[in-house]
Amino acid sequence: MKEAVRIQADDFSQDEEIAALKASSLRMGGIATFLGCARDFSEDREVSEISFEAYGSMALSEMNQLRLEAIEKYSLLDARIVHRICTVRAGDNIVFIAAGAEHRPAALEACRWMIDELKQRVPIWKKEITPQGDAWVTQHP
Amino acid sequence: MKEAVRIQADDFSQDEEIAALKASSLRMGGIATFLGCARDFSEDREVSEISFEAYGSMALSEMNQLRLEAIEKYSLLDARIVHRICTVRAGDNIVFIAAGAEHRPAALEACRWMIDELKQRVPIWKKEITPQGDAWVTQHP
Amino acid sequence: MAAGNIDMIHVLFFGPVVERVGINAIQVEFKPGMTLQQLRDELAEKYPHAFEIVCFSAVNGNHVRDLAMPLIDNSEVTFMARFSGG
Amino acid sequence: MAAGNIDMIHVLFFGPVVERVGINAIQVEFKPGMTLQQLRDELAEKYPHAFEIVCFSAVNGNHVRDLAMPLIDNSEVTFMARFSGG
Repeated sequence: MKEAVRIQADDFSQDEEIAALKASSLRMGGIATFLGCARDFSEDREVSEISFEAYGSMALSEMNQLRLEAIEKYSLLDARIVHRICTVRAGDNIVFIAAGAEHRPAALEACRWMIDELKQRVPIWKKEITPQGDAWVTQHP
Repeated sequence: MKEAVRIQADDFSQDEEIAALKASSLRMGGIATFLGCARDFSEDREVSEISFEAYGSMALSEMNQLRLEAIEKYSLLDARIVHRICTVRAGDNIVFIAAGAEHRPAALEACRWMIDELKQRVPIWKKEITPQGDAWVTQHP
Repeated sequence: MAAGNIDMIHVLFFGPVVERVGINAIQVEFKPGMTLQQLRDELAEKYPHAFEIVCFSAVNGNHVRDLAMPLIDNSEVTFMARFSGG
Repeated sequence: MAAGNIDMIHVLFFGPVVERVGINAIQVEFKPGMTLQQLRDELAEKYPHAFEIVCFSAVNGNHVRDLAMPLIDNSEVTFMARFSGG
């Protein structure tokens, strides 16, 4: 089974991730997930692709830490975090977060907390690739 | 493509549902999902299976209404609701909710709102099947 | 009311209510001016154990919270226990 | 300090900061008692345009908020722009 926290170039399967999450406990009544995708910005700006770079070792250790904190804080049965580091186009998957708990409020709250925290503390940067050139995103949207 | 709102006996695939949700717009930056599963209660009570019954026509119309209200209320790009009506065992999927929006807060809030509302207004009942007999669940857990 | 036909209200029960009523559908004679409250009272008297757990009513598949609502003939009425889906 | 060896601080840059510094890693001579703030000031003077967007610092892969932290030789130090992952 794949690791619960991963940084990878390849796409991932929600079905596989959920199956892996569920495998950890039969007491899981609620699973909340968040999937971040590349939006098509072409109406506002001509962004054709988005490219990600990470401080890999730190990003992975922050994501692992984040998962453990979420499990502790929300009494989760399990959690998973996958972030792609590669170049993506509109509609492509970027990040996947899943939280499994006995009951739904903990799963839903933990999922939200993890994606919010990931954005705050995991060293990953996004570059927008346009016909006019590339530009790093230096402010949160 | 499958309907966005369904009541069915068969299991569903998250990958398929997410692909269908994404197909509606390339401007979808965040997708939040909730998956409700049958918990193994065997430590507390000997529940071996859970069986669902619905007032089918009303349940489907309430679920469709709920989806439209969520899309309106949270400016979603799309949403999906699938509920199984059948007999399930520990770990089996019961309900799936997905909300897709341009940004994550709307997707996360809408997902939570839909599962909370579904439990309040969609006429579906759960029966616990134990070695000692069957019992309808008449109170929310 | 058509000659020879008695207009009816079609009452459906589901899940925990069926178990207490013993049957999942009954027909009740429609009386002009009849309200949902009157129908409910009539049935609650007949099936008191079932109506202990009735929380919600629907007419033709729509939630109805105001029991003063007048019924029309051939309506499909449901008295339901608290939901436990999801 | 071993004879003939100069102890170093290994400074890494990523993403938008690399673009402004022009290189993704530099070595800075370690001076005993040196703090993260002193290192930052030294580099900010050299790369003012890059340090305009620096928001976070990490030492050996851990976030450090207190810049008064003394550094030890051979540390891996990173000055990072606001994150935009997720």
